[in-house]
Amino acid sequence: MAMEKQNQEPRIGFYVCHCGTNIAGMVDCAEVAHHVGTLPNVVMSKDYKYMCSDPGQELIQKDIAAHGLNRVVVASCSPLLHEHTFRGAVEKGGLNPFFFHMVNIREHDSWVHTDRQEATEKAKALAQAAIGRVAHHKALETKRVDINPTTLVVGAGIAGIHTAMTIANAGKQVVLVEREPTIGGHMAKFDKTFPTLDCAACILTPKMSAAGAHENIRLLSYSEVTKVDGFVGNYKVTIKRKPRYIDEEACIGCQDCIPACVFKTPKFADEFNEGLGKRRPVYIPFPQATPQIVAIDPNVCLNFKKGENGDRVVSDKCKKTCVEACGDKDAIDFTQTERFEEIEVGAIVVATGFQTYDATRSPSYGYGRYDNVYTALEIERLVNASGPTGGHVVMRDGKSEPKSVGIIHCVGSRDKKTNAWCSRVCCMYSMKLAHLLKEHTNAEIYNFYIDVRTPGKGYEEFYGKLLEEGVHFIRGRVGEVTDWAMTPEEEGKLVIRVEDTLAGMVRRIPVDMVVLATGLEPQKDAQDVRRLFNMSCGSEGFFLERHPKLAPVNTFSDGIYIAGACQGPKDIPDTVAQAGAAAAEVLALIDKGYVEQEPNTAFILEDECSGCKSCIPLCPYTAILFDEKTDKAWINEALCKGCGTCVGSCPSGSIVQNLFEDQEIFSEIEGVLAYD
Amino acid sequence: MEIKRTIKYQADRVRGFGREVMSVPGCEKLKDCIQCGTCSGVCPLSIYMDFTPRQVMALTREDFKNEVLASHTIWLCASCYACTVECPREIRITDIMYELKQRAIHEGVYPKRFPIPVLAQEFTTMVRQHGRVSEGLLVTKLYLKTNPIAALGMAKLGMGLMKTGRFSLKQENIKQRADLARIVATVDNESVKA
Amino acid sequence: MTREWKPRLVAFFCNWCTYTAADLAGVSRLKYAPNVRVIRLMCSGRIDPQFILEALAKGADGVLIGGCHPNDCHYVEGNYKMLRRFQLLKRMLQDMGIEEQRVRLEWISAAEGDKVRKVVNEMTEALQALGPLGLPGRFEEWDREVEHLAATVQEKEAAGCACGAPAEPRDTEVAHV
Amino acid sequence: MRYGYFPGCSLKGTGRAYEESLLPVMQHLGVEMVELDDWSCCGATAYMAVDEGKACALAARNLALAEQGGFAQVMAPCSACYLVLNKTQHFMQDYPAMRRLVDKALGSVGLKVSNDTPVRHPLDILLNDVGLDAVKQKVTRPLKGLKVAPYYGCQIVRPYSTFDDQADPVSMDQLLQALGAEVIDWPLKTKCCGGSLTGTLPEAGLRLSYILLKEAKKRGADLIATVCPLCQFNLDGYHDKIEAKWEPVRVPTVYFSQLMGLAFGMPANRLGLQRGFIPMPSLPRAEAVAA
Repeated sequence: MAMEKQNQEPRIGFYVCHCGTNIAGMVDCAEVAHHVGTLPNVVMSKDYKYMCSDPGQELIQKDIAAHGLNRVVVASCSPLLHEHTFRGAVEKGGLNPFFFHMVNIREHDSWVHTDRQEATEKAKALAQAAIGRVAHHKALETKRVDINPTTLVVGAGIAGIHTAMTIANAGKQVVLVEREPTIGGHMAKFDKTFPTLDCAACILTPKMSAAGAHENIRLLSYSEVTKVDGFVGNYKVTIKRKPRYIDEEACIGCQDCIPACVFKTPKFADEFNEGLGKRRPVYIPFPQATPQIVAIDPNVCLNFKKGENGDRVVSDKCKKTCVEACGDKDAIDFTQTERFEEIEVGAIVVATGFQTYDATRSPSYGYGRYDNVYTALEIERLVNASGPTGGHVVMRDGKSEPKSVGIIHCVGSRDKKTNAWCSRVCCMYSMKLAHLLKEHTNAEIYNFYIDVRTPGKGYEEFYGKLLEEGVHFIRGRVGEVTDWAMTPEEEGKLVIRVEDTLAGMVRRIPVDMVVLATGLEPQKDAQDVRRLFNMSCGSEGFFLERHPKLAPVNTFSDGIYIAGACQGPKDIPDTVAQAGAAAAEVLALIDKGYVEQEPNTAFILEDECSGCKSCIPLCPYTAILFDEKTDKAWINEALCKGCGTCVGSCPSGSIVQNLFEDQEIFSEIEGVLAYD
Repeated sequence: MEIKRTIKYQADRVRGFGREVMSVPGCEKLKDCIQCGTCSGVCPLSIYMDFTPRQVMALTREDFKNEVLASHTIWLCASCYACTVECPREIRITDIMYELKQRAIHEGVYPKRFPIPVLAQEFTTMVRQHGRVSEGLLVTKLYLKTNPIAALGMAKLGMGLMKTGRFSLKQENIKQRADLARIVATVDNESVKA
Repeated sequence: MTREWKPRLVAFFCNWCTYTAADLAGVSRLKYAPNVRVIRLMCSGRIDPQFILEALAKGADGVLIGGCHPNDCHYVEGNYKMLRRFQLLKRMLQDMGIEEQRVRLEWISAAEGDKVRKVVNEMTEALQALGPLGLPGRFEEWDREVEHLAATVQEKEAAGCACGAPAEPRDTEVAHV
Repeated sequence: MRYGYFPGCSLKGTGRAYEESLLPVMQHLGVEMVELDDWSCCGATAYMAVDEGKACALAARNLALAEQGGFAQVMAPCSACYLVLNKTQHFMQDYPAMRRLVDKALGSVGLKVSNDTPVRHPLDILLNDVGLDAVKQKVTRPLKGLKVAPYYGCQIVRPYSTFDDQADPVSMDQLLQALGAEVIDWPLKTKCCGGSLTGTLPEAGLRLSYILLKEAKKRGADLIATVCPLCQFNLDGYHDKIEAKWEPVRVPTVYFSQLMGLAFGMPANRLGLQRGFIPMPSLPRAEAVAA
């Protein structure tokens, strides 16, 4: 029996990896191998250039056979990277994969230390700990868990839509949740896309309506995820359906109610147009909105007017003309309230996007102080034919066209005082807006940049095109935008003061309009969303991928993936590529049909349990139960997630965690301290 | 037409100068400069400088000690801190200017008869000796040392100040001048040790 | 020992936040003191106070515990449960006369590679200033004392002394808990 | 409310009107200002340019004197003093080597500095300790109809903004409004006046003063209110030169404390208002409104 073989005296094989020079450059690998070779139970000890390579893995397999090894330790990189690889190699060599332990001497040693002797000593100590530990390892079986084939996609911008469509096209069910009344996200607000200048709506809206109509997609707009329970393959998700005061089934999207509203002229700031346009209390964000269902804004609708004591007072000014216009469709329902719905899914893709930097945080550029300082997103709406001015670029006075425009790059990007990162898209969208503004107004356009970054297909060529069009490019981060004049030509203008760093002199440039190329930053509730889905955020606040290169759409929680700008600033092509990648990961998971769970669960030694029950309230998964007949506690393995909290606090020491048994950890402690 | 050759050879540098400056408290972040020009853009005096503040950062980092210490730029800095506050890399440019001024004075390379370094030195001498600055006396000394003719032009201002009771040639003194001298001597002593 | 004494720091890091942060420190090539030896656990909630005592008893000069920030625990609230135990342990260590700075608990998220560097360096410096804890040596000393006392008691008993209880071995009692 | 008062050299010289107005105004509000015994010059911007270590040690001597005198807080009305004392504290906190140097230097004369005595500006104290309501209560002659351009200058908000916004400070705006004045909004309120360059290098420094005066005038200001003796001097003292070079921009520049005194009903000559070159033309108007 395998079990017997493995319970024999430990025969440990040890391997230390050079990782090229990544480890060997700072750790004397031969010396580590030599030292470990002298330890008890070690039958062979080797150093090798790349243990994770095929020959490296084969080496382990051959040695298991040749030397009768029953335990293997590899000292190389982080177990989070290659533990899986080496367990596989050990298994192929005929051993239970859990007779393996990995020592991290790269991320935790060679990369973070500068003294070769110290780093080598540390590697020896860590290896010695693993040798002590692995002797206590036991054969374990992994548990298979079935995967629910339905997927939840959170956020329906271009990333979420593309992910949902890809999964749905493969014949799998998707629930697509969007918190706004319409899907489409930021992309729906853009006029054109760079560098091809094709119209954003023309390429996005067909995708939006296809997603809305897809037989495998259940679209929940104006909804938010409020709770996530469970684990990979079996998540239980609670979704809040916010009241839009419209029966979604009954509304046919005729929009007859909108002009019927008692507000004869639209008077409330229109979010979709960045507040440049106005809407009524009953509205549809934009003509191609998906779903084609109106919404009623209770903050401004007279029907929801609150009295001084907070009670609803139905104003007699509201004639319910919208209800009248709706007629026997009877879709308007002022009594709607928040509803909660629970769904079950196997995988989740988070595609919650970004928000743009708040330009008032950079007061020297005068946004909010001077009328004609705009954000880039406002200009997107201003040049858009379906925007608030029908595509006429006029300034806030409503009539004059700008004759000169200054576009300031890197507002809220590359600035340690606000956001330190490069937002990746601003150079390109600034050039796009420069082109569009020139096309619409023939104004003199000045771009103020720190560096022009055009790393994309056709991007550098687009820069060339702009130069040919006569757009000015001035290398210098603008010092300030003010409205005081030094010369007659500056009277009544906004004056940009900047060092033209290439000319090596300070310039004052008067313009009619200033556009701030605001950067991309995490959504303001990113931290809440992160907690909801048990993800991590990088220091800048974007969601953290499992590995920056090899697992860019995975998170540290299995079954939860990220796509698009919630992971970091990116343009549309990259967002779509990442959305496709996330969909592929989900499909791979669903298609396999099951996941293997790490067998690091806990169990109770019945004989030793004193029945004190102190472990029971500690378990966040209610996996510990109490058997009244035997007066002992027991653990439901299916519910246990393997944190070990109960183990650490059992007064009688009668709970054991697989892979983290007390004896294993004590040996590790002894090991790290034994070496001198 | 007079032409001037401006090429710089590696030998024109004073190797290690940049590193030295960057090791001084407050000057470390010069390493992070991305040459965006915000400092020059917000500097109210950059328009009078021979090198813009941004160029001073570049020259310092690249070891062009002679060029930097001889430049007018460091003496034109009025310590308004606009650059320090606006710099996207959080470089304390004003403090770097102070450091460069100190070095220029130490090496005696500042422009002669240029009133600003003279003022700085007269000021410190007065503080060291008396503990307080007597503005009238200080300004008078300054003009006599740098530009006696301009002093005549300032006479009207001086008269006005005297009339409004704001001008005096009396030297203010603190009581514990000996303490002051000992503090200064201790700092000197420590600097020599370092 | 011929070599110069250097502080020995044992760290228990949770898999999801602090261990990952230490990986990030590596990937970012941050440099910190080599005195730390990390032991990985799935959750800081797994940390049994015995682990900390064992580490000190086996020759560590200090112990560092790293877990997820409050509300960020991968297992909902293992870090809180650790915190509760940790408070009790601190009191006990105080009674044993072990300096407070020798055992430290830090919340370090997966993104805070630099915090790993900072905390390890700070702790190494603090331990350097405190000097060796030297519990293993002290144990030997205490063992000798107890043996000596036992021998005395035996002698006295043999001599027919009726006083019964031996002289109070004050320190030893606590130290062997 | 008791503060160790660090006047600085200017408030005893060219800026004496600042002290002459601040002392009675603060006293009227129940704020006790006790001049530090035997204080020495803060070093201003000049000393930093010559020797950082000495500059810090000399500035720290004053902090030590404050501690010795048992003051929990120091009030430094001059912008340069306020900055230098704050900067010294920051340097000592951020750089252990500087801290050691200062400790050693002060130790040589038996002084010690714990570096935890806040150095505060009168505006900060007026807004956050006294409170605008208390100020309003004392106003007997509101400055109705007086258009004031608040001018903060550089060093009280930069580089350390401890009590107000760095780019758009509002504390003096609020104070002036509490006095009943009309506040002019202008983008130059934290721009440099030229500092010591106005004296040493007039071709550069003077232009900055000119721009400030010109813009204040253009926006209809009756006067400029300032917090800094050097700014006041620059904006007040060089009108003949500015006129010779550019154009007349005769806007008077006074200390905020002088305006407070006026609003509190104190006579102008007790507030040092006779010391300015450009007289305050609008004062009768303010009185007329009050009457």
